[in-house]
Amino acid sequence: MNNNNKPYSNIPGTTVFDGDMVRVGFHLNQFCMSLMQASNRDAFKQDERAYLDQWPMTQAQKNAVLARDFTQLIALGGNIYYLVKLSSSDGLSVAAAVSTMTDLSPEDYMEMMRNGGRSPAGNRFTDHRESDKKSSKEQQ
Amino acid sequence: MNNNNKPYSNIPGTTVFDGDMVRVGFHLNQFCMSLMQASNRDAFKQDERAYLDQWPMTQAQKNAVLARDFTQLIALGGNIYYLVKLSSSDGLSVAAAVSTMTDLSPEDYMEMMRNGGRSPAGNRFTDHRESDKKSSKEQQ
Amino acid sequence: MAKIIAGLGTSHIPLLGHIIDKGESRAENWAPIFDGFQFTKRWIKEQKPDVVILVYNDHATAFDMKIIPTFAIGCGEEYRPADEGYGARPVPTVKGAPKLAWHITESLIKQGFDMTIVNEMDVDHGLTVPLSMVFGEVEEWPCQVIPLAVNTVVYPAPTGERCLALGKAIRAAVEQFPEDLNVQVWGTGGMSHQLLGERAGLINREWDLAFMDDLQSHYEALAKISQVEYIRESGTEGSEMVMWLIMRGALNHEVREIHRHYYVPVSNTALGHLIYENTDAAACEGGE
Amino acid sequence: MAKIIAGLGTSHIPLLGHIIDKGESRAENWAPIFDGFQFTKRWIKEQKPDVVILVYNDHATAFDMKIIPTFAIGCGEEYRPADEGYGARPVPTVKGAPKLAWHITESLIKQGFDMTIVNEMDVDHGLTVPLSMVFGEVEEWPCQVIPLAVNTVVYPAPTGERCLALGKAIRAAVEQFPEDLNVQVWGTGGMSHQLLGERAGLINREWDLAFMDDLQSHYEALAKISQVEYIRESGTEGSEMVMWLIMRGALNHEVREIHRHYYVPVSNTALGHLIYENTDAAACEGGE
Ligand SMILES: [Fe+3]
Ligand SMILES: [Fe+3]
Repeated sequence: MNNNNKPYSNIPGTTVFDGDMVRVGFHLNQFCMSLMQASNRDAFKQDERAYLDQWPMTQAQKNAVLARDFTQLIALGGNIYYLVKLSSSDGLSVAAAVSTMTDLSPEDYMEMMRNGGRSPAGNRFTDHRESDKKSSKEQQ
Repeated sequence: MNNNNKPYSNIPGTTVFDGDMVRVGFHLNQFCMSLMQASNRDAFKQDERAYLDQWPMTQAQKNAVLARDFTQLIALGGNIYYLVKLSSSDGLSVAAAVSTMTDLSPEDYMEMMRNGGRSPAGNRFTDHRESDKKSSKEQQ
Repeated sequence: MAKIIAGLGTSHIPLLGHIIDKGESRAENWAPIFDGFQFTKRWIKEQKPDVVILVYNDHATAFDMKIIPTFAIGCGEEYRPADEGYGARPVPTVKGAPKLAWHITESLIKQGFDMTIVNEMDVDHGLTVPLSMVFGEVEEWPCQVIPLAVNTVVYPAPTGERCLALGKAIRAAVEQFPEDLNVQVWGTGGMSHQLLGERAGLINREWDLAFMDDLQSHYEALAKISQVEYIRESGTEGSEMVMWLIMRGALNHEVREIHRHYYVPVSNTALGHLIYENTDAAACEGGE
Repeated sequence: MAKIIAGLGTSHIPLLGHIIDKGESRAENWAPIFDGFQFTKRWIKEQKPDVVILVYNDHATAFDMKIIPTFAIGCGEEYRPADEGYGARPVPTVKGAPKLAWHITESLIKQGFDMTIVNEMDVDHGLTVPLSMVFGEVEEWPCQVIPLAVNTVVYPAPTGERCLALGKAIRAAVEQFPEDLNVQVWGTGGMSHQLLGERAGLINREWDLAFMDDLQSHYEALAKISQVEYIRESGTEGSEMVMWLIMRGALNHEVREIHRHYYVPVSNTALGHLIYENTDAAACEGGE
């Protein structure tokens, strides 16, 4: 979303948590951070919408939280280390939460991991014509 | 006190707020920091001893706070930017609080400042025989 | 492209904020202090900077003993004036410049500066007093501000050489920012003062004036001054002067000093203030 | 004098902490993971380090979006295991080494590293999982720990070259500390993994193994890898590997690899672990 025209914009299926994303996601991530405290987790579970309304988040961010739509939450500035505080409070494992962002079911995702994970082949560049280029030419 | 054997140990009438002082003064300074909040200032004024007893400070630190003994507070790890939160909550100006650490009365201190401040001559080294050395030889 | 056109150095003494906030800055007894900023107030109206990178130190306000960043850069949308124990200063909220700030931060980290990124904090007199002295009493600050907080409270502060290098790196970063922005860098703090101990009240006028003289062209020599020497010569808080070196590093090697003001005392402190403009910014990029 | 004798690299995967804390680390299905640390557990009992400088990244635990230090060094007396949302790990409180930590901090700042000083924080799985994997289940951690938290959450992380240089500067600082201390530096994090997006689950075994090969002698080349290349090749979180470069920089140019372990998968992540000992520490001080 906000990773356009950056040296990492051509990495497929990947959102880099850079300054633009930090700005967009600031309050969303701070909301997630608040779930580190048991009393806040309780208040959130009691009435999710009311708890969310205490935070200056966008409507889209609030809806994505309610829907546990992690793909959307990442696009709206969520950072995975913050978002797992939301999934953990649901009792979800990190792997299960992560798998929902892929095209695989949780079971197929686990199976892929057991078989050595997702191969980098074909997953380095969005434009497959670029994929033969040596990525080692990238600068710091 | 804890500035012994340091490159600044031979500067007279001066305590450098280094790591040793930070360690000694941690809770004293955090207590001072708490006075930034009006509700804490009120609680402190209500019962100073009781408020202090909530902090894991040494008895000597607590007594020096009660006595507003700034010389002692500096020796016990207090930092001036923290300590002024204590003197401000008493309605004291920074200059008035600072003057109590010198050999001058507040009035004489102000008078000295109006006349251009304390001269560095004779105030660079504790050992006056050293004072002719060029201090510019000091390394970073 | 963004460009750093000018910079200034100034003390950030809290008493000046008190005087302004009580409406007494035009009182006759303070004239010797405030008159030295009349030129500055006219000058800044002509300069109209879009963004000021304001180098200051936090005085146990936003940061306490738990965490002490050496260099903290503000990437937030805005910053509220802090309540330092006597109520917040009645001055406008400070508007950030988050896009430029993030650009600079990314560049600085890639250039090898270990920045602490701050997205939310209150700003104390170290930042708001210089704004008041330069812009006067206004409804809104007429520019955006990027706070750059330097640790000078806990020993050791960053070295003069490191501060000068940071200034140069900031210049390089700003010049790569694609928007047309007029950017200034302000170094604040100092000049000589010591707020503690039997030696409190130390003022070294000769040292301060020599510092202001040397800052124009002999800043590389100033950058070699150790913190211990600052303390010995100009008081424990005199070592805040490293922050002026960040400003100096952000300017060209060739600068014109267009204004200077020095006065003793303000409260416990020697007040110093000067303004530099880059000479023919495009042509002479020396001093690296 | 204090001396860095050895270092190790290891992933710090939270699942490993869960397994240990549930008492299941000896279960057969986890043997391929935990067996690779049997050598390490014996080795550390012989080595008996006094202090471990433990390089890790905080995962939105001690630091939130308000403040993000690039390099934060723990100078505190102790650190509690953090509640990361499912209760604190039932492991001992981590004892700090404040005297050495302050010595190193002062030296690093004077060497031009812009450290953020931390006197109080809780430590998350990034720090406690490596302790558990190496020391096992103990009543007290058998050494003091200096936490060194590196930002790898917000882009950009410090460069590989900066991390390598920090390691070298840490070595110089430790070697000037007057007490006889056996100090180790641990680099943690990685290896390849990506926890977000359609590409989640990326593992690049070839890249990981080449990294472990090159770290011994060709670490200067590894230090040139950009964060973008880490992300492209080994996943967004694969860029945690810069923390191993801090460990590497803190050791001599000549090291012996005395142990290696690599396993896929642990949860979403490739697990990597190796141990280096300085060869003839006194004699061969190259690689600068
Ligand atoms: Fe100041
Ligand atoms: Fe990690």
